[in-house]
Amino acid sequence: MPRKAIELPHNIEYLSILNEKGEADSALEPKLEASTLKAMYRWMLLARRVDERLLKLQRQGRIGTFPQATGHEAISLGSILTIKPTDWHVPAYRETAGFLYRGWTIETILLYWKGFEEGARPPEGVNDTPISVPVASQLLHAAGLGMANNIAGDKNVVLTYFGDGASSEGDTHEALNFASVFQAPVVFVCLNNQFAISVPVSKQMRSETVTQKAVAYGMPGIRVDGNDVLAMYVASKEAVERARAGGGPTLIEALTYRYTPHTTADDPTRYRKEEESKQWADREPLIRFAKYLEKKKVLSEAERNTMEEEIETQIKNAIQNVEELVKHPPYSDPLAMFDYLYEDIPPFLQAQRDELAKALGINTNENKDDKKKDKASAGGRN
Amino acid sequence: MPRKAIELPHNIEYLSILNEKGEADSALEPKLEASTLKAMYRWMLLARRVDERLLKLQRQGRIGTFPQATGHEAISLGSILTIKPTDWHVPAYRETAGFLYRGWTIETILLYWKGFEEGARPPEGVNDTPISVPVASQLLHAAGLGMANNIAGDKNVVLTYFGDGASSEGDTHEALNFASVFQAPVVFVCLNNQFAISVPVSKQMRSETVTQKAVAYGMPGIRVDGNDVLAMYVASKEAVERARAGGGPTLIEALTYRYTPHTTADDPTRYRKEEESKQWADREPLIRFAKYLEKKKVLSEAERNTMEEEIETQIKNAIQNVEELVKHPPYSDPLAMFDYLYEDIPPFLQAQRDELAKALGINTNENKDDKKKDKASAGGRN
Amino acid sequence: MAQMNMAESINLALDEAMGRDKRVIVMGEDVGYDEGVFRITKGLIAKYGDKRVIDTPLAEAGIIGTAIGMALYGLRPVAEIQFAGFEYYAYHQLEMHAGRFRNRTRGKLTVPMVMRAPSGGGIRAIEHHSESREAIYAHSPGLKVVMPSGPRNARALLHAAIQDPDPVVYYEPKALYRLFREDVPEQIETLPIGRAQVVKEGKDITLISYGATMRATLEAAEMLEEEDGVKAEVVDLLSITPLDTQTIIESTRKTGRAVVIHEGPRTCGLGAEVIARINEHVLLYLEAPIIRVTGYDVPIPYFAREMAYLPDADKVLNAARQTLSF
Amino acid sequence: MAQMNMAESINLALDEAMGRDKRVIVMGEDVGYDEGVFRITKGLIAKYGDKRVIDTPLAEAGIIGTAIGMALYGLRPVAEIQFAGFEYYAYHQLEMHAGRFRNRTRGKLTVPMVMRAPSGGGIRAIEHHSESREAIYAHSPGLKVVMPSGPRNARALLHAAIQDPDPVVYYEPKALYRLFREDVPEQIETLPIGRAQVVKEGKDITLISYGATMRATLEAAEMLEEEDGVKAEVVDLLSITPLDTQTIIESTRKTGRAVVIHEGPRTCGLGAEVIARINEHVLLYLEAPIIRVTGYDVPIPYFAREMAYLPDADKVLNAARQTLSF
Ligand SMILES: Cc1ncc(C[n+]2csc(CCOP(=O)(O)OP(=O)(O)O)c2C)c(N)n1
Ligand SMILES: Cc1ncc(C[n+]2csc(CCOP(=O)(O)OP(=O)(O)O)c2C)c(N)n1
Ligand SMILES: [Mg+2]
Ligand SMILES: [Mg+2]
Repeated sequence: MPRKAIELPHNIEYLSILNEKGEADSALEPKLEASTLKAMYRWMLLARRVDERLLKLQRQGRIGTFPQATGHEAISLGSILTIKPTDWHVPAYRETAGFLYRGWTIETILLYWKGFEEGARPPEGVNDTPISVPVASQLLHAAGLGMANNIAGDKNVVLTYFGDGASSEGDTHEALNFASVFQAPVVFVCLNNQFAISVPVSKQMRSETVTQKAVAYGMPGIRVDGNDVLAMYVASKEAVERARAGGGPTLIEALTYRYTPHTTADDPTRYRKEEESKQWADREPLIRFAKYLEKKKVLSEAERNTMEEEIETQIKNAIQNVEELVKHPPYSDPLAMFDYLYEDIPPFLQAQRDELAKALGINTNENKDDKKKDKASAGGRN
Repeated sequence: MPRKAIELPHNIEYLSILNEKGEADSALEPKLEASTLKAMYRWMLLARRVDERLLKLQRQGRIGTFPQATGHEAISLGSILTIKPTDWHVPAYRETAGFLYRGWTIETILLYWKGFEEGARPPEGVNDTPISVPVASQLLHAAGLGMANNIAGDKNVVLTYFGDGASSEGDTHEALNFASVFQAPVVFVCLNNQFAISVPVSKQMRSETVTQKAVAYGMPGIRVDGNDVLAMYVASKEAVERARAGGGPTLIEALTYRYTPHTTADDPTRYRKEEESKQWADREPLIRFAKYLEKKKVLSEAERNTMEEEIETQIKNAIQNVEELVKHPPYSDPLAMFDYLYEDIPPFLQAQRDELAKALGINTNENKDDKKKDKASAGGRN
Repeated sequence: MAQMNMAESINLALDEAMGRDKRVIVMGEDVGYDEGVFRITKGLIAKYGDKRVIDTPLAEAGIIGTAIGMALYGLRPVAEIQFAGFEYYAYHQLEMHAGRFRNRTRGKLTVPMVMRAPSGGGIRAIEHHSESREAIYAHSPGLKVVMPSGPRNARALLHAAIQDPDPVVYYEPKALYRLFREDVPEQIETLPIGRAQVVKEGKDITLISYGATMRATLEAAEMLEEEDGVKAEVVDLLSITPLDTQTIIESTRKTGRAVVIHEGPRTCGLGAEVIARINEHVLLYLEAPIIRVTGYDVPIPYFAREMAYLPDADKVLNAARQTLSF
Repeated sequence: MAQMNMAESINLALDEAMGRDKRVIVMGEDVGYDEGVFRITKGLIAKYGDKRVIDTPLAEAGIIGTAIGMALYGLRPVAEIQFAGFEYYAYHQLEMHAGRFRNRTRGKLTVPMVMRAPSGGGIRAIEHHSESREAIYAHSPGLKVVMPSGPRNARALLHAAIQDPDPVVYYEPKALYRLFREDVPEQIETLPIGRAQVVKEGKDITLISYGATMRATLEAAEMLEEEDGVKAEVVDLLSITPLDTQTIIESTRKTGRAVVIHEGPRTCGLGAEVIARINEHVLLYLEAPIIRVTGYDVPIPYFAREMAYLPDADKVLNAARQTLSF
């Protein structure tokens, strides 16, 4: 056979379940309890409202620049539902729904955007890593966590996220390759929101889909309607189950649109057309899911309104709490910058700490107690 | 269409022309002049004999450790034939045949393995980069050269090489992606010799072929019998012509076997079976091509013997030349380490140069002249 | 002569360089239609088109590696890394190739490229957006490294960097982008790479800094003069590699006292090198230990605590007083 | 008590650590069936299997990045980078994550991993196989950095590194792998990270070094004693981060003179930091400028010229004499 086409034994699919009218494909529709469906809506709504509130706070100068997550709720929530607390959640930075679901408080999220490392401390009881700023870098941690699971003979799964832009980084390639070579139980979710800041996906790559990159790693790939929480749930569940059963990694491409600017510092009118955004407006995940729930008589408008009120109060209280909290140590203490670099502070660093304390006129004996207290309370992995 | 397989519009092929008995598939056989065929054999033979001689020199301690190229001649020569001197040749380190073809003298090659930067200075008249030691890193230069060609509106092509192991590096991914996004005229040749030092390709990747990685970049990919110089020539020619015509990059996977240890420092019996190597012995590129040429009456055994003698003399003379050469400046001058870092030596570096000169008891005024002379003769890109 | 801020003057230099020399190419993440996240590449794509102003995929090694290829080809790429903190993704290309091709090929192949990157803190950014690690490049043979401290020298240094036949890391202290304006002359200026400037003459103590911390340094010098009657000489290094040993030692010889100020971590930072060179050349003239006012050896904190991390005029002032009263 | 060379003692430490602690994992290119290109992982895969001795794909960022993930999971990965010169491919993972997770998560998530890499020149290797850039890690907050100088301390430091709760860069001066043997005790030893050793006492001058250049340094000290009757005190730093300021300044205070010796490039290298700390603490005790005997600020030359680049006993001796006669 001197010249012939090579057959690629691949498993590359597309999945959508819920259309824009809120109609589900009954053959594919997952069987979920009414209470679960209701809770799903609530988590997504909470994430949405937190995002909107963060925007206001940012405009008021009460938090720093942040990347909005509006429109990405279904991707994060649909997938996070399929893992256990002991599984690992390795997010990028638009997984607000997932963070909330995993127990990150609104207070913690606020602390992060107010510029405190304390906002990057994962809650107890779950295996989460915090927001990862350098795009793609977290994917290797996910691969390593999955490899460690196999070495330890455990049955945990790792769920990780990255953007269409992040797919261009070498780390993404290395992570997908390591995970596939070692059959690590990792589900890689690519949030393809079609933009990396200003760069459209068509300039980010020449392949028609992110999904087909799975072929390069001999792993299954599936492209999912990322605005469809049911499809996200089903695709993730399959991938998570396969991973847990020793079937190795999966690449999920969740197709959506970045409805907002990249961050609060971005002005998308510079590089994309308003019309395009409008096309996507009807497809956004919450409206569609609300329609579905209404049709199914799981959640009425009145119930939604009650939810809205509860959430409003919840967010308001969190803001109040945090704005009080940061007036006190350790938040108000700049010397805290020295206290968690190494398990024990080495002499040269203690000297720098003392130097800064002196410059700021702080009595360091007080502070040391705070640190000890805080350390003792650290649970989880440490 | 809620759930369906995604069709991948890809162009992934396999090609072989010359079988182990030296029989060519007449439909695919390239029409080459007898003189060209003869020359091809000679270049490959020269590369082989240089490689064997280097091994002896290494064993005698007359050069340092080096990676053998035996068995990789067809890949390098079959592809290098398809580009012009003004095109760019961006090699890895097993392209001895290509180096020789492009005008790198045996002397220069010897200088390299004797530990002189002078051995990495490309010859005049061709656009070559030297051996690239950090695997995969050269692929980005190739992509950049191709991008530059497009920016300048030129019609040059870039031919570059990497190993199956190198395919795991992030740089490989980034280079393939940049080249495809910008439709850079780059032909990427992966020497899949099935080993990266001790690691077999099955542990390097989970994909069945390197070729299918082309799908991830929306570029054509072709798997070629890397021991078949005619197939390498045909596949490369197609890719080079497509690139020159504006059709963008191609990934060629050249399948061969690493017949030798990784380098002279390696002991492959630690990690692979002798039987395996034996299976591949019959497939090696020179014997097969010799049979073909004999059948075609292009090259007789007698002519081959004459070639052998000429080559032997050629190599012997080169060794003599170099061993004399290195006794004199600039080779014998350690201060040369300072002379090419920047176009002009800055004061702090001149001070370090003087410091070393003093330590070695060298009169620096003499040396300066040498440098100037050498610089004036630098042509090419500089 | 026009008043402009540093963001504008860097933009001007890019525009001028592209206008003069067709080989100059601007590339990086979002440098095209978005005109750069700090608008440093404003107007360039409209003027020079998307062949010469290139929005790249999101891959730093890709950016630097292909820029090296372009430079080998004969272009003069000016590659932007969106934030200096992400350059580590590409460090292997800078170290292994940009800084070595000329040396490796004995002058045959050269890499006349510029890597621009906004560096430093003070803009309330999130993690990895405030790093200042010029010392890493200073420890990497074959690179040149420069760092402007104001609109005028920013433009002049960028022209010098682009014209330089060797690879130059051009670090932009982003806190200064829009902090102040100054006169920038009509005509293109260049500043010689490798030369520091004495920006204020004095006789009692030498304050040595560069980049963003020049502001705090100059402020401290004024306070010293007003409050203590001390005349501080202020040196703006401008070039990190080559470092202008001569200017440093001449000033220190004269004053006998020095403080070195920079944002990057202290250990193995530029301050150490400055002290080492002073020690080597004019030790006997020193009347007091040289104090380093620098970032501490921790990652620059998230922004709630970053101001405490950064050198400021008070810290410089205190260090100077400590030196003076030694 | 057994006589062994450094390659053997590092191998022994790995074996011991894996034997004691199931969480210890060895990973890297060719560390498994090939037992490492320098045979440092000899026998490990046979003893501990390919789940704990992992041949990875050829990707340094992949190695370090997945090692970070493993450490987060609770394992204690010891990741080998085949040659220190290739670590730049992974530097972003070390800087952005290994050194930051504890700090970032306020102590919740930690990265107890070791990166081993053979460093330095002198073995007639090709380009990129002889680098010594420990200063880069010293300038990267959150990492610890150690460098043995002989079989015994190599084993003890490796145990300390593996047991350390934070990420440690363990640089192996490969020229020493098989250079000499010494007694290594039966029982497992650890050396405290952050402490230097005075390996020879003296009163006239302090010679400060670490890693491969300790040999030249000790040789020079002997020559000084024999030929000049000078008693040099020799400090082996062992830890690069944290650097043992105390030992450095105590010795220099006593002798008043010092030479710092290392292989890496001079500018912003460890020598600069040592000098800066001496300046800060004991300037007034100095009787002569401290001389740096280091690699020059060029890439370490291809091997035909590398011996001229490397510090040797003669260079140290000359520097010491210059210092003594200042
Ligand atoms: C390594 C790295 N380079 C650059 C940046 C700056 N940056 C932040 S987000 C972003 C775009 C990311 O695009 P994508 O991966 O598609 O994710 P999205 O923001 O669209 O969710 C860039 C360039 C970064 N954070 N990390
Ligand atoms: C970045 C980098 N890491 C490690 C090495 C050490 N090394 C040299 S060759 C090699 C294996 C390369 O395998 P492959 O790419 O298949 O090429 P081959 O040698 O088989 O031709 C390794 C690990 C290197 N040169 N560069
Ligand atoms: Mg995106
Ligand atoms: Mg190979």
